[in-house]
Amino acid sequence: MNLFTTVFIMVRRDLILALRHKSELLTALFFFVIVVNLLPLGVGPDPKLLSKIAPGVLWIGALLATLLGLPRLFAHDYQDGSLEQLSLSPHSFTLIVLGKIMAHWLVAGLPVVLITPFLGIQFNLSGPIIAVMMATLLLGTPVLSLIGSIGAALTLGVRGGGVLLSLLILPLYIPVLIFGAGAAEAYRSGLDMSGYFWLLAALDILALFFAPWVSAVALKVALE
Amino acid sequence: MNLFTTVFIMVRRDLILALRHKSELLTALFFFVIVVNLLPLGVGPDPKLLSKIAPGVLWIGALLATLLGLPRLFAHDYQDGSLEQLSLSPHSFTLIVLGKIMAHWLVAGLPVVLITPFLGIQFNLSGPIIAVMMATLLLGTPVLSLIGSIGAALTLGVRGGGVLLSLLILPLYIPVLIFGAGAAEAYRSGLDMSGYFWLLAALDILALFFAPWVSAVALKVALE
Amino acid sequence: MQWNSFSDFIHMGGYGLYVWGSFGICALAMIIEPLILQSRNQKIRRQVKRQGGQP
Amino acid sequence: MNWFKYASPASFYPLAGKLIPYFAAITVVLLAIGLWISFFVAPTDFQQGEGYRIIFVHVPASWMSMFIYCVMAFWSALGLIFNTRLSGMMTQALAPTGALFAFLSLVTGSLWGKPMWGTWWVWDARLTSQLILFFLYLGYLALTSAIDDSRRRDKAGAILSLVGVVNVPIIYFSVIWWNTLHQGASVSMTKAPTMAHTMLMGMLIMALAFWGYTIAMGLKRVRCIILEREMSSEWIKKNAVE
Amino acid sequence: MNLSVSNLSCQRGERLLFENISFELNPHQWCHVTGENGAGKTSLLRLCAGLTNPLSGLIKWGGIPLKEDTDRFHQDTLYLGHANALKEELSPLENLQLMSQLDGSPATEEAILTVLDRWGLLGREELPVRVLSAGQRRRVLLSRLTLKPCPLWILDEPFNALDRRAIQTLYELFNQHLEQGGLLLITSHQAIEMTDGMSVNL
Amino acid sequence: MNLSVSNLSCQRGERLLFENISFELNPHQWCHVTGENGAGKTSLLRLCAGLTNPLSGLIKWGGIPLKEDTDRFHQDTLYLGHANALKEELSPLENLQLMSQLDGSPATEEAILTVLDRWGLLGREELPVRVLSAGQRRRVLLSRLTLKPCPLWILDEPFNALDRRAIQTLYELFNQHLEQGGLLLITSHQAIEMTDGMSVNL
Ligand code: HEM
Ligand SMILES: Nc1ncnc2c1ncn2[C@@H]1O[C@H](COP(=O)(O)OP(=O)(O)OP(=O)(O)O)[C@@H](O)[C@H]1O
Ligand SMILES: Nc1ncnc2c1ncn2[C@@H]1O[C@H](COP(=O)(O)OP(=O)(O)OP(=O)(O)O)[C@@H](O)[C@H]1O
Ligand SMILES: [Mg+2]
Ligand SMILES: [Mg+2]
Repeated sequence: MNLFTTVFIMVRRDLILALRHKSELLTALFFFVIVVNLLPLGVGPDPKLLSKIAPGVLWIGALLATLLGLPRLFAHDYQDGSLEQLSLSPHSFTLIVLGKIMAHWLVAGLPVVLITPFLGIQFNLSGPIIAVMMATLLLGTPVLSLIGSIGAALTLGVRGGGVLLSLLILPLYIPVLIFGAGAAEAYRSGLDMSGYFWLLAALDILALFFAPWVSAVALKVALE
Repeated sequence: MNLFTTVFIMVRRDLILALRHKSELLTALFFFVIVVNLLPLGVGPDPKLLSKIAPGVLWIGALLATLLGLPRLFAHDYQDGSLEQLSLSPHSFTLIVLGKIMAHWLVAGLPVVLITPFLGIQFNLSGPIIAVMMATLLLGTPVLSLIGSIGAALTLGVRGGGVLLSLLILPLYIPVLIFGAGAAEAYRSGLDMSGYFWLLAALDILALFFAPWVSAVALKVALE
Repeated sequence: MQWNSFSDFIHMGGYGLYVWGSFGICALAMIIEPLILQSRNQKIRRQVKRQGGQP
Repeated sequence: MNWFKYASPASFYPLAGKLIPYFAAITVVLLAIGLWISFFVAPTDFQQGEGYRIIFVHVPASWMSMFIYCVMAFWSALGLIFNTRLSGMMTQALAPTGALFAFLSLVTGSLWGKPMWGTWWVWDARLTSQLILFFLYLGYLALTSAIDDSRRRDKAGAILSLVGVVNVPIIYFSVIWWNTLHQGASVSMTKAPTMAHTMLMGMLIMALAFWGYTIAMGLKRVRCIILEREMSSEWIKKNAVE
Repeated sequence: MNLSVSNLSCQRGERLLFENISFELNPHQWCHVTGENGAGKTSLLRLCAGLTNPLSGLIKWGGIPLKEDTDRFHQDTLYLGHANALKEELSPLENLQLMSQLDGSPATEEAILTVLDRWGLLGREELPVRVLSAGQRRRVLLSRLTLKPCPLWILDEPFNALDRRAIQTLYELFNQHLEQGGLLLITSHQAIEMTDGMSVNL
Repeated sequence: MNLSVSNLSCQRGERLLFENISFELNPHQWCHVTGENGAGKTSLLRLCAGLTNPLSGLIKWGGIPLKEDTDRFHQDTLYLGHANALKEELSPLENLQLMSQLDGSPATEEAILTVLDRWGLLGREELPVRVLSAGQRRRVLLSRLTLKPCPLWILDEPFNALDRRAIQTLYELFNQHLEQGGLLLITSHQAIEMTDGMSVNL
């Protein structure tokens, strides 16, 4: 079977499922928006303080928004027996998994990137920093989905899976968080920030090559 | 059937289910710990800044930790048909729901209250503020579970329920967050903070009387 | 030998609480872990004996 | 000598049983020497006074916690490649001890930090990455304890520890960059200026003692795991429980 | 006590499933609800169990409309549907213990073990339900028939996934139940090998 | 192409389910796997579908061990288990469209509608599967038999929840499949009304 066909079929399938109720797409986004908006309520309305911590908070929001959808990544297909059928399909299972991960990113990661400017304005961030934020999020969120899929596969069908998943995955997300939030900080301090972009890109490539494969192996184990 | 027996049976049942794997109890806790620990990685290690935003962040962490367990509150029982059977039981359904909520609090809320001192130390909070934080969390987290159960019931069986739930519930959590984080802030500014405690207690009582009943009604609708 | 007396030793130049705290918790951990393992071992052995008939 | 012979639980079980007493003995002797050096040979530090003696447990515990994670990854790789059952059991036998050392490193470090820096905790690179390592251990333990089918537990645990070990250096360096960029922390870890010869000696001996302890515990725990898993197999019924 | 159904109609979505169904079920009687796939058998049973509300018509238990005395009705009925309502992580023993408590008739461990023995599940009472086979799960569920003493049984395809011997056991329970004055409302696509039943065809 | 199973043993947890099972299935043949609840029928079928690995023994398809050419084997088999593998939110039509794509043999809308008609689901093709009855879901699943042309069918209790007419349709499909040189491995607690089958008892 053709590589792209497989990925395309899966992305399409999972998007159809996600879009069946349009609310699902919007809610992932709104979770991000609400979490970020809770912060001023918690720490007080001082604008200086807020704009100082904004990039970090936006990144943590993105992390949590990605995380929130992860348990569902394979769980539904596992419960109703579809995953078993997918593993029996003549298509490559690794590519099928890659397709699912891409669909997850399109639903959970991309909207977060696109809404960032609005939140940036709320926190009084300047235009260039917002641009930096968007660029790092665009580079970073795919890594989140990719690494996350490993955790989702490992915890599949395991009791308490959702929370267990966070425990496994959040520590692994830390480099992405640091590079992502670091780039904005570096820009603000007038330092060179290209290093952070390269690092994020490197993580992207590394994860793209290994994560789908590792997830597929873990899923096969879960299905036994 | 006796009021307390019903609640007791349900609390026991749900605790048995939650404790089946001890990891589950610990993971809800560690999610809180990790989320709170992500913050410095996002916003930088400046201790002054961190101790300033700590109370708010702890509260948001508690909010999210409660939230994370909410979709599971009724979903498992719904999927495997147990909820249907519970609604047919001769025990009062409202009390059954109350039992489930209490079990949720014991697993998700209480551990968060108990771990707070350690996180407070990490953020350089002083002893008295930590005490204030614990007291407000102790008063506030039951409200979170109670209100949350309404959302969990309303989104039951709805696709994308997990995220939709956050969307419905987080806005309702805002008063709790404001009173809770406000108390610590008031203490730090040397203001009177008993008002916040009374407000939290009032929310507690209000929620205790209405939330289980509203949830029970919503559940019956979901079951039709 | 830098200790003039036993109480000096315990006092640790004002750092007694921290030093003994550190060593104490390590000692505690390294005593408790073997004990837990021992009881786990005994439990499983009893189980084996019960279901295996003769050991 | 055929190493693969010992890859089977049935032949490893008695071997482990024989080795444990030796390692236990080595541990006790080294601990005695190490404690003697820490408290009676090592001189008082002119900067930190007696407080620095914490180093004799803190550093070995930190080392062990990092090292054990690597050993776990090694066993995991072995298990995935050769499909030996023993590897998974070894990984699971080491994890709790590794987590314990990570925890001890954190606690002794904070107990050291309070008198030295006046605070239990700072967001220093090393402290932070040690904390993350502790989280990684907890993740491993939580995952393996949540799965009750042993084959799946082995494989899932192996995958997780390998993914983790690839990430540990990434995490470590990222945390260093994070910390140097912001320059926020008012204190940074004071490297002991010129590590006195005796101090190094004491640390090394304590580290060796911890080594012995880890091996003894690992072997002991792996024996428990083998028994639990192979309870119904013939060789256990015949000779394991004399 | 009898179950009387009068002029019941049921609509799902846009589709009218059935109209003006009436029947009466008295002690010692059983009723077989038949119909094609999708005819509305499950819907009818769920109506009779009080889980959903009818479009029109009335269901009475002992002469009293269901909604007016739900407590007693819940005490008096046992409804087993397509779903097994078992907790996957608990063992059959624990599942039945918890269920019997919630049913308001707590059963002792021995009582449960006796029932499990009857269903051929002894030796599996400590395994998590998750690893049991389809038929074994169904057997655990059916154990509740013995543990909750109540007059009205509403069973939706109880024979599903069961082997010959289990079906035999089930027939024994049915006969015993009917003899003791019980009522039985049942659907099944397999023929029911009992005599003197009434039948409702949708 | 034939399926040959030799000396297969299967262990689940601590329990040895069966040992040294051997049989060979050739084109035009069908095989009925029988046994009590929990005997290991589902486990055997999952082994034959390549979903789990045996404790010992070998399964060959066309003379080649399963694990050595999974791609071709997946192309050649269709396994339908206890679970329906349907997406609740999608309609039967959409479900089958997506599945046929993943099966590597995309079907046109007309083709699918024809099949749905045969299973008596016309008029329901746009409803979400969630609202269908138990038997109707099963029918949607069984529609895949016609949509994926492949020689080896492995079916776990396909008659479950089906009414008379649907069972009849299924038999027609079986006969057609066997005539065309297909192989059929099946479990069922109901007697199978076809001739000349072999049977494996666990
Ligand atoms: C929770 C707190 C702490 C943690 C998690 C921690 C962690 C570590 C780790 C992992 C090492 C080994 C690093 C290596 O060998 O490269 C280490 C070594 C060391 N730590 Fe800590 N530490 C903590 C607190 C402290 C404090 C408060 C001090 C002293 C004021 C301190 C002083 C040292 C020293 C002197 C070394 C040896 C350095 C070397 O061998 O290069 N640590 N610590
Ligand atoms: N971890 C385990 N420990 C012990 N026994 C197990 C374990 N996992 C599965 N089993 C047993 O293995 C068997 C699985 O059987 P399987 O599902 O293949 O049965 P089946 O023949 O398909 O039964 P049915 O007719 O009910 O569908 C069951 O008897 C179950 O109790
Ligand atoms: N929202 C809806 N719109 C249209 N039809 C619906 C809707 N919800 C349910 N239905 C139809 O109602 C019927 C439900 O039937 P029910 O589950 O009671 O059938 P059943 O007789 O139990 O069938 P089976 O033998 O398959 O279990 C199905 O035919 C289904 O298609
Ligand atoms: Mg039905
Ligand atoms: Mg089966």
